[in-house]
Amino acid sequence: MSGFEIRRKDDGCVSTLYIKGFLDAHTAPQLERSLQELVNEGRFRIVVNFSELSYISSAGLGVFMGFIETVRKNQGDIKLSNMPPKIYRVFDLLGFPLIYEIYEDERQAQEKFAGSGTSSVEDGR
Amino acid sequence: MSGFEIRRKDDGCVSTLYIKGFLDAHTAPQLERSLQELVNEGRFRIVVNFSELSYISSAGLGVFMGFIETVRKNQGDIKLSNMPPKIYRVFDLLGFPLIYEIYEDERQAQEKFAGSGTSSVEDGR
Amino acid sequence: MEQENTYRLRIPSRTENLEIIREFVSKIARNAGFSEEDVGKIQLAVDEACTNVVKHAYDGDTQKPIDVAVRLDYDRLTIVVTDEGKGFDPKAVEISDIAEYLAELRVGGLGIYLIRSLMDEVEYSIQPGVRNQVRMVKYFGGSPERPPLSPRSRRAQK
Amino acid sequence: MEQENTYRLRIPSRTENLEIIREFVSKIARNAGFSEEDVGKIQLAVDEACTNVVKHAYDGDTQKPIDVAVRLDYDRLTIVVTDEGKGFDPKAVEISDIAEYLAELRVGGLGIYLIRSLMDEVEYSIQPGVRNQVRMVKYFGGSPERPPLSPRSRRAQK
Ligand SMILES: Nc1ncnc2c1ncn2[C@@H]1O[C@H](COP(=O)(O)OP(=O)(O)O)[C@@H](O)[C@H]1O
Ligand SMILES: Nc1ncnc2c1ncn2[C@@H]1O[C@H](COP(=O)(O)OP(=O)(O)O)[C@@H](O)[C@H]1O
Repeated sequence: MSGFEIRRKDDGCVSTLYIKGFLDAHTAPQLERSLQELVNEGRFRIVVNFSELSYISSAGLGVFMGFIETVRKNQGDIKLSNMPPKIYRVFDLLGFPLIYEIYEDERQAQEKFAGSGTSSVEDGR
Repeated sequence: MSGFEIRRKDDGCVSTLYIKGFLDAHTAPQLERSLQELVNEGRFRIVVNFSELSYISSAGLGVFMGFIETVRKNQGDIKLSNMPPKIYRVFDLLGFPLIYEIYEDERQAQEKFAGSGTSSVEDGR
Repeated sequence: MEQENTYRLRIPSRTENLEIIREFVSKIARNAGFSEEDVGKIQLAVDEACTNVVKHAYDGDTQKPIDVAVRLDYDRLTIVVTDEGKGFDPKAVEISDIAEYLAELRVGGLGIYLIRSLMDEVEYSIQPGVRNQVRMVKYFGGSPERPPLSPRSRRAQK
Repeated sequence: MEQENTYRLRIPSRTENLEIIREFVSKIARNAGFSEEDVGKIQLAVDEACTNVVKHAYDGDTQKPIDVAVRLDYDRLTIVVTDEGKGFDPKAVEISDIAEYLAELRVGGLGIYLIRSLMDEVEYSIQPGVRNQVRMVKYFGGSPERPPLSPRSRRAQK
């Protein structure tokens, strides 16, 4: 299987998910679990780095829709970054740029949180 | 398409074919053309380097069978080298090691020709 | 669809098979000469249609079939996805305004909208329990009658 | 073959479609848990059977179908390749001694021998013009009754 993988990195109060491979109805539950974990731990400042994602279908897009309300209610956000053009086109087709902040680089997304947050990012990069 | 590619390198009287990708009934005619060219040019000392070959079916094996008589009648040979284990297993299953000399490295195959030949290999490596 | 230039796949309705379907369709579309961008659109549209079969047609019965037929004509690629499940009313699930729809942060309901956005022609034919079909067409070189619009411009047109 | 756990592919008999068939079969075998080595054997056996359909069944008519059905059971994978072409006599084309055969430097004739070497069970059923089938079985974890032999030892056994 071409498969799907998620790595997570916590930097102070910001968590970044690195998603890789094929995100479809078969693999979407993996992303759901990762986001659920973050929410359970009270980590609502989430960046998702798409640089290694090869494919996304609406089942994958739906996962973000499923968490955005909860996350925002808790003064957090899901910010997206490093989207390959192919992936961006799908987001754009559905008007997702109206709902989600999409950044070229994960650093920009992470810094947005640092700027707006009450607690500061600990990692000094 | 995953495709199939052939590169050719002439070193004195020895020609080496580098075959890459998927060699099946669809792509075998390409290999046939390359071998036919060599035969037409009177170049009968042939090494085939398999290092980048991902797949071979009997249609590919058949191409070598199709030229071996002509080539040997003309004091030449088709020697094979650098076979990935997966490819070697197919050759072995059919008993091809009884018919063809198979070398670990193309240099060994090329040198065999140099040793037995009337004209020497010009490239001084 | 007759046999001529038709490719058929019939497999159990499971999400793990979506990848097989995507590769099947992509390979045919690529060999037929579609650009990588169009291949991507076609495979996504077919994935969406088949995901819907898995999720909605059979109430989770993974033994039931998804049928994918791909036909190549000189000017177009036609894909028909068929299930024998419970069916639905395509009109009832249409999204008229995607921006409004998204603003409500609703989950799901995007698949059929995506299919319509990605393909040149989309047509449903529903016979519950017998044969529910979505027929999707992609023209070589794009459809002249339907230039691509972004969600924003589509919205502005109303 | 019934539908349960059965995967079907029906495509025009052209060499350019062999790749689609290989990927279809490989993916199913891999998902079912076969080792990469077994996946390789299965895809090669199926390629050989389908190559024969393209080359021999229809006298070059590329509109005619190749049918590939893959069925998963708890202990085995079964693949049936079907054509509706002219048929042949499998007994007449059997190679009894591969080393002798090769020594004659004959071209071709290796496909059916390969299929038999790669799979645990192989069975032909021929009805010319109606339905010619090769049925191939691979067991999970190898077939106990038929240990693998190299061509040399197979010869020595005689
Ligand atoms: N093949 C199908 N069988 C039964 N119902 C379907 C089928 N395809 C779509 N539907 C119905 O149409 C609705 C909208 O589908 P879609 O736009 O893909 O969004 P989602 O699947 O996320 O709900 C589904 O919720 C379902 O009720
Ligand atoms: N599906 C088929 N339809 C008709 N004839 C076939 C078929 N498969 C095999 N044959 C016959 O069996 C012979 C041996 O096949 P094979 O061992 O694959 O070698 P090759 O295809 O190189 O001749 C073929 O030459 C052909 O006459």
